[in-house]
Amino acid sequence: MTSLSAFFEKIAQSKKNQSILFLAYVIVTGAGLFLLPDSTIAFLLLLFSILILYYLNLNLRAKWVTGIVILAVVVPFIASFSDSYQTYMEVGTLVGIYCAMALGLNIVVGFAGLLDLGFIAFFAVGAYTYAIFASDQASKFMPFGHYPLSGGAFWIFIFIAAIVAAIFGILLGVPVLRVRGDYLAIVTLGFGEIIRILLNNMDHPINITNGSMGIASIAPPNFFGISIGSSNQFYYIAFAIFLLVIYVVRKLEYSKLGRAWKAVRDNEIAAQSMGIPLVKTKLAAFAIGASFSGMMGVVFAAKQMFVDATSFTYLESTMVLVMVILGGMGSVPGVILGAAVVIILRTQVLTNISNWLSAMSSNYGISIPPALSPEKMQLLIFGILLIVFALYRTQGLIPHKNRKVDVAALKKESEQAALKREKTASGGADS
Amino acid sequence: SPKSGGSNGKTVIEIGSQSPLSGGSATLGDAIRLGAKLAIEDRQKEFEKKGFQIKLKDLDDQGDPKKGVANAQILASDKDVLAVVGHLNSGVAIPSSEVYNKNNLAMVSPATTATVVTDRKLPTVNRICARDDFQGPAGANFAVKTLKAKKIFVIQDKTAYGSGLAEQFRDQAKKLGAEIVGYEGITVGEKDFNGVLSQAVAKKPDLIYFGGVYAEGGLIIKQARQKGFDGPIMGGDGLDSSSTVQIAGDSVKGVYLTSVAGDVSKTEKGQAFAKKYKKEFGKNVESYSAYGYDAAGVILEGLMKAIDGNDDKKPTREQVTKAIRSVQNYDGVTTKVSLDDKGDNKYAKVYIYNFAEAKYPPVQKAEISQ
Amino acid sequence: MAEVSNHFLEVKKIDSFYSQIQALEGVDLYIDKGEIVTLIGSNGAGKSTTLKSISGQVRPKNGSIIFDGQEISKFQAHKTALLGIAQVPEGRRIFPRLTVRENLQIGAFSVKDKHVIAERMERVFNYFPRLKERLNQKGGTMSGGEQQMLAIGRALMMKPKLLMLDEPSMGLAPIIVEQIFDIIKEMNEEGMTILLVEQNAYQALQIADRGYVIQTGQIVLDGNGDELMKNEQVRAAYLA
Amino acid sequence: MNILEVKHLTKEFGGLTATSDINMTVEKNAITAVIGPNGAGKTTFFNMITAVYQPTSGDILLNGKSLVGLKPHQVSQFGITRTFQNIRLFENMTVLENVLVGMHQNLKSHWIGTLLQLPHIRKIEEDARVTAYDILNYVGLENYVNENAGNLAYGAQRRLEIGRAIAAKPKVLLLDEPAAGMNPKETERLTNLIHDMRTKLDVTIILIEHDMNLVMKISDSIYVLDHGELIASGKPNEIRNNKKVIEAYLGKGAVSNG
Amino acid sequence: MLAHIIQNLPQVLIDGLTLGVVYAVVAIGYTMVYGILELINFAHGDVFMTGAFMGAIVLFLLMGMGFLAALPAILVFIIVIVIAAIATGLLGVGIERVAYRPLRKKNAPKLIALITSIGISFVLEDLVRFIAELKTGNYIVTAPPMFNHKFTLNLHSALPFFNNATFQSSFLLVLIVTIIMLIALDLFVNKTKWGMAMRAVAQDRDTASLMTINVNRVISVTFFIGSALGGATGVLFMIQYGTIDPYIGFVLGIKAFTAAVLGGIGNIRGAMFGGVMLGLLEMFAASNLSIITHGAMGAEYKDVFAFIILILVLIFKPEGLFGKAVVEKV
Ligand SMILES: Nc1ncnc2c1ncn2[C@@H]1O[C@H](COP(=O)(O)OP(=O)(O)OP(=O)(O)O)[C@@H](O)[C@H]1O
Ligand SMILES: Nc1ncnc2c1ncn2[C@@H]1O[C@H](COP(=O)(O)OP(=O)(O)OP(=O)(O)O)[C@@H](O)[C@H]1O
Ligand SMILES: CC(C)C[C@H](N)C(=O)O
Ligand SMILES: [Mg+2]
Ligand SMILES: [Mg+2]
Repeated sequence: MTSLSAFFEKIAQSKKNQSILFLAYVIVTGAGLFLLPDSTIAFLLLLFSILILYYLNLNLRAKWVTGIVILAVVVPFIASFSDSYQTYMEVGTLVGIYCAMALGLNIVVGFAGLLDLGFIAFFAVGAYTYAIFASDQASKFMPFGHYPLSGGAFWIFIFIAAIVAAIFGILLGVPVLRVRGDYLAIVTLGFGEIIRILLNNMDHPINITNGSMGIASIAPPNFFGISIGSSNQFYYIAFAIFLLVIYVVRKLEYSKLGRAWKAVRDNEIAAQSMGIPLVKTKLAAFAIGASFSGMMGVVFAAKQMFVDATSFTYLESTMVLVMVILGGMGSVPGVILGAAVVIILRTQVLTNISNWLSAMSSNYGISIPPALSPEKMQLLIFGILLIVFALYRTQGLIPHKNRKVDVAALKKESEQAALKREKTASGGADS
Repeated sequence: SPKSGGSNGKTVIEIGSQSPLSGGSATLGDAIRLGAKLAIEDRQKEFEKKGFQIKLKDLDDQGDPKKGVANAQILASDKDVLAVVGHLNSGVAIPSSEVYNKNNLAMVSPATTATVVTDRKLPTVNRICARDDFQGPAGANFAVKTLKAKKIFVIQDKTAYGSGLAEQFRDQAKKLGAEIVGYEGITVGEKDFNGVLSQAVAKKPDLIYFGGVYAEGGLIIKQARQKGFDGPIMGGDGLDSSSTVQIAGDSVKGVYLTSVAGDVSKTEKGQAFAKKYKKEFGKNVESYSAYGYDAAGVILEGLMKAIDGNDDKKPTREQVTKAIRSVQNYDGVTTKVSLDDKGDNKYAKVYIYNFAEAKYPPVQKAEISQ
Repeated sequence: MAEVSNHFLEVKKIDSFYSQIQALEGVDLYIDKGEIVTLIGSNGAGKSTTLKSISGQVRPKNGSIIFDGQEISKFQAHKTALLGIAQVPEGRRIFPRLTVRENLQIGAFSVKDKHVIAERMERVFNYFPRLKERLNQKGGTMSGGEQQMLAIGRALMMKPKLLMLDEPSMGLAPIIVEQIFDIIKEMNEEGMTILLVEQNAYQALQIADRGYVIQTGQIVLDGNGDELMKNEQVRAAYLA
Repeated sequence: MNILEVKHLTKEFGGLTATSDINMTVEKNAITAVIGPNGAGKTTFFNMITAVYQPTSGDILLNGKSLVGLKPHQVSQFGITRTFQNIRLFENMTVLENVLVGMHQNLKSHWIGTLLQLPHIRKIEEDARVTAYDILNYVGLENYVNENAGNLAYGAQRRLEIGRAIAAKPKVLLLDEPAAGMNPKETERLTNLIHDMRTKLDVTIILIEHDMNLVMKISDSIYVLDHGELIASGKPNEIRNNKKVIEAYLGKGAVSNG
Repeated sequence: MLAHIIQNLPQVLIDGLTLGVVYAVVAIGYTMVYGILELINFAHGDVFMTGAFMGAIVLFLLMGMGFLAALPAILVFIIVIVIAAIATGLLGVGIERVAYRPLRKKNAPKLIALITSIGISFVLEDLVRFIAELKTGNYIVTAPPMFNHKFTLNLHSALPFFNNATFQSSFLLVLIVTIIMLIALDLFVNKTKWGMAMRAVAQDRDTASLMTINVNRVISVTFFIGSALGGATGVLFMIQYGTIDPYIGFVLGIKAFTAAVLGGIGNIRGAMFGGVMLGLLEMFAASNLSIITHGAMGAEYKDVFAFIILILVLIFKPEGLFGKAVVEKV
């Protein structure tokens, strides 16, 4: 017993051993997926390597590179042998989309402490921005231009949508700044609903959004002449934006702005008294958070080739919020994991469980009354899982931890700096 | 890895089905699924002779567009699935069919009526029922010409189906010289429609038209009656369900509806179907049971043609798509089917029913062909 | 094996934690009926944690606490309070959105008799006339010192058997500080037992029968007030 | 030279006059104490200077410029920072981060620069951490750098508040009962710290305190409030013996021991 | 235009009031739980829904046993509403035990309770749906009609600028019962010690327990009352509208929550007022928006209208209509 744990400890201490074991894990699960191409479990086990990677005691850059290689090369390559390739990549795309969105919301809720129940509105804004111009919808109200725009416009629209969503974020922020705490929650909820209802009704007097009919036949993006239409292609777009978002979030988290957000969250009055402008800081959180959603909205619209208001309900907003809180408010890896867990649960695992249950029941001739049929139990199972997660991981799946600085190094630097000051003060006489 | 090992070494071909098995219109959705199931069972032998085994892969779209799209991905990525029976709701069919089309997967819908479904001219998208620009105007004709309504108040549920239908109705009614005294939207899922109705009743219309589904429609009927409106109330196929009667109770008397589904009990063929259905599943047929059966029938017909055209080998999706689109004069239990270049059925009909009593099914008043 | 004690309150070898961090390590102390005992120690030594452990706000991991013959270390805070232990918490902790009157009333929550409540309230007003002037002001808008008076008044409303005060003089004007110590003495003379945590060690030791010195979670010294005041170590560490 | 001038400053809460017609002039680099009974209006006075409350009437001038009507963060940027009587730390941030927030207004690092990883911005951030460490060292918290501020004991939190405030490099520093919750020994250390700050940081200090030892020891001048009104002002010795002050505030034996 | 609006006003008021009092009582459930735990109890709407279904079950049971015909309707009603209220009250207490109390024990961040409440909400919706579908094959349940005697307020003859207004006897029932509940609750909270204990627990749980207050018990009682009121309102809803489904709680919950905030969350009178006001606003918008905007915007914008008013109110009075501005002492 003890020798076993000692053995593990020894492994855990050695970076080399860790890397070898990790590599072995990737190879085994990769082979597993290769041999059992339709097994969701094999797919998930392979993805699980990312989580393991996160906990490995390796150099940060190495982890990043490995992670990116696994997600961008290994997983798609192995999955491509499977019949479920597109399904896997679809799930991957959705995970990417929602991760970015959850990271955006995390800025607002986790960093700045502003409870937002209408976050999906920015996603909607992004999606409609692209949908309108990439279909012939725009020609119904725009006096100039030829629509649909070509698929090449997609790339520009990612940035346009980021900006438009940011503007909406500020529009929401301005009235909201006076209200606090849970009052804010309801205002944002109202804002989200207003946006949704407007999108669902702006087909008259001027037809801007095509109302409840939605906008169909959205042009697929075009990448140097290649038309992008399948999930494995969208996967890379979502992945790239996701990486960009992580970079931004990571950098901001420990920047001056990031500290200002957290200070405002912890104590508004003290933050102001330290020279932090409330309005600007909160608006920045809304705008930056919203812009991530906006970008992913474009990807979503292009992928679906159809948008309508039903994709942007209040329930969707709460789902994004669930990802953030479940993952661990303020914790970037936590939020990513939260988003991945929720999406994978909802799109893959629950369906699989219910398919499996139905198969069981028909194989063994157990007749389940249709009211209890497993495919209808997804929400129930999901609800129970949420409760269990929350009760057992009260701080989130990966709780937020403040970054610790290397005190010894700081001390050394501080001493050196002091020495230098002394030298300059004494005119640099000696040495 | 194709699942070639069906029973006794036959090649498996799957037909997908998507309809709401849970949610507000689960009754109708289940009817489609069961109809399709029966159709496959009925023709299984023919396919077995050629070395194929047909399986139904039935998924629940929950009446939710997102779920429909996700399921469509699942179907599309399963290489054995060669066609799909579905959807019930236009709002779900429209986005999902974008996915099918991307994957060359043919869809035959038994029940979606919105014009956009086929107006996009996607080669994979077909339906066997009538369109809302047929159903809506047919209703308007009946309302204005037969019921002599001069002032009409229109309510719709702001969904792709409800508002599309209501719009078609309104435009035709206007054309026929009726005055539209109001055109209002309600929110799906709510239970109190008194606000809209007090406006409606105050305008003293001859007829209230509702574009939407029974969950709201039933309550609108009931609440309008409570407000003292005793004129005719009319709706589309969304009201064609026993639930309308359940919800509205006695108030349902004097309600008219257009439907794209015919009453199977009218023909011998239909009666036989109803019997068999009852025996197989222990349930009475719903309005869309036979349409599920016929939609699957069209697919099987096309599939057989594709197999024949491919030297009895398993056809590709493209071949199946083409074969289905070329189906002509297929004789189903409830409707004949000839698909045109958009995927619409030339033989689709609209029926007009009236609730004289609080009982389902209502009485058929007219049957209108194109 | 029921724990027994000859003392009014006895704390036996308790260890208390804040999640992972250990704040108390085998703290041992006792108080006899009618005593004033003071607990001194520098910042972060564990004084507040000791009081919280007794009142049930922090549950000690090991050890026992016996009050009036009962083992209370596993009691929920309100149960302990019902036995007659009141605490004036560090940082005052008055209810910010209740009025001054309500704050006082809630101090006597377990008392049913309205007259008794009214009497006690009069007495509190006698000590702190400022509270009477501000009966309907929200507790949270009172000045720091006013809140401190309110917190002490609230504890007096309970008329506890054991009163624990966590830095009662903090934020009070010198003139009021004197008064607070007078009140403590008065209460004690009426039979109330008192456990006092004070930074103002000089004054605390002056009125205390006995005292304990706590350092990084451990009791390092104890003795009667005079002894401690004369102790070189104590003088060096806590009395300037 | 006068750095801060307060003219006829009045604040009313509903019917209650918390401060009434207060005048004060503070010389640059002086240590000024504001004392008075509980509820006299001292904290309210600070709140008005830092724009947490807007005065009902009166004016506040910093180097001759009026501060009335500004937002709290603007006042801070003009050079006045404070500590709070009811401790207000950023409890879920580390001790170091608390100080870094204090440095907010002096850091010239825009977030866009951060995103672009501009080298000089990284340098600014690195230097800031070293400075923050120096400040923690200065206030005696060098062993708690990575601790969450909320987990510190009361006295340590007070020192962190001071550290955070001086990180903002204020011209005028307002301390609201900095010694509350400290024992005499610690108060002595604090006294030295305040002294030291005045000379080393070239800052003007106004402090509210009930600890008369501290006040008498370090103040250049003392203002006494009672019921919102200024009842006395002057050098420590004058105040110590002022009858009114003794009666309203000090009591008999206040400054005797020590 | 104005004439039209005025004509319809009596009817709009009646309909708005009906919906409004329902909002009000459900809003109180939100406000009470919020007031004590500072937690938005997302499951509360579903507790309301469960109450409606429990009422339906009792009603069907009574009907099956033949009581419905034998007893006077009002007695049946009282039996139904009391049983349903107690059952939902207990359900509320159970939810608190399972989903919130463990979190409190672990000192979890406030927002994590949002997740458990959403989880509970899904579970309740699905469970109720199962049971309903199992029994009836369809989850939309229609209750046997009760109290549907129709009244007409003959206003037109007396005041010719008004149209006549109609309502059913159930309207009176809803109004009377909710008013009784509201008054009783107001007395309970403001006139008994429990009320003060609740507020104390809300503001500072630790310190409240130092005052001999049994915090868990106070919280349980709060959940019981809030949920029982919600359940009773569910029964009223069922009787008024006749048809219920497992999702009524979701739709109504958002509105009730909005109403609670509009009035000033944590404030019981505020919730009452907010609910009634929201009901009236909505009804007014649904019947008049297209008249006011000449058809540019119709009834479908009623929620936009309501939310805009809400946002405006909060901008000018950030603490809600009845909430008192909490001046933070610095
Ligand atoms: N909530 C908490 N979480 C984590 N650690 C804590 C918490 N509260 C106190 N501590 C730690 O426990 C130890 C004892 O703290 P305690 O508050 O009991 O000290 P104290 O003697 O009352 O000090 P002070 O004189 O400053 O009030 C300290 O090291 C402190 O950092
Ligand atoms: N927001 C407010 N609303 C109502 N009254 C207030 C408010 N803030 C302060 N007061 C009152 O104004 C008076 C002055 O309060 P202030 O906090 O300035 O006193 P202080 O001199 O700092 O007292 P202490 O020494 O006790 O901290 C007090 O009586 C207090 O109750
Ligand atoms: C069941 C019906 C309401 C479906 C409808 N015909 C539609 O297209 O959505
Ligand atoms: Mg302490
Ligand atoms: Mg003060």
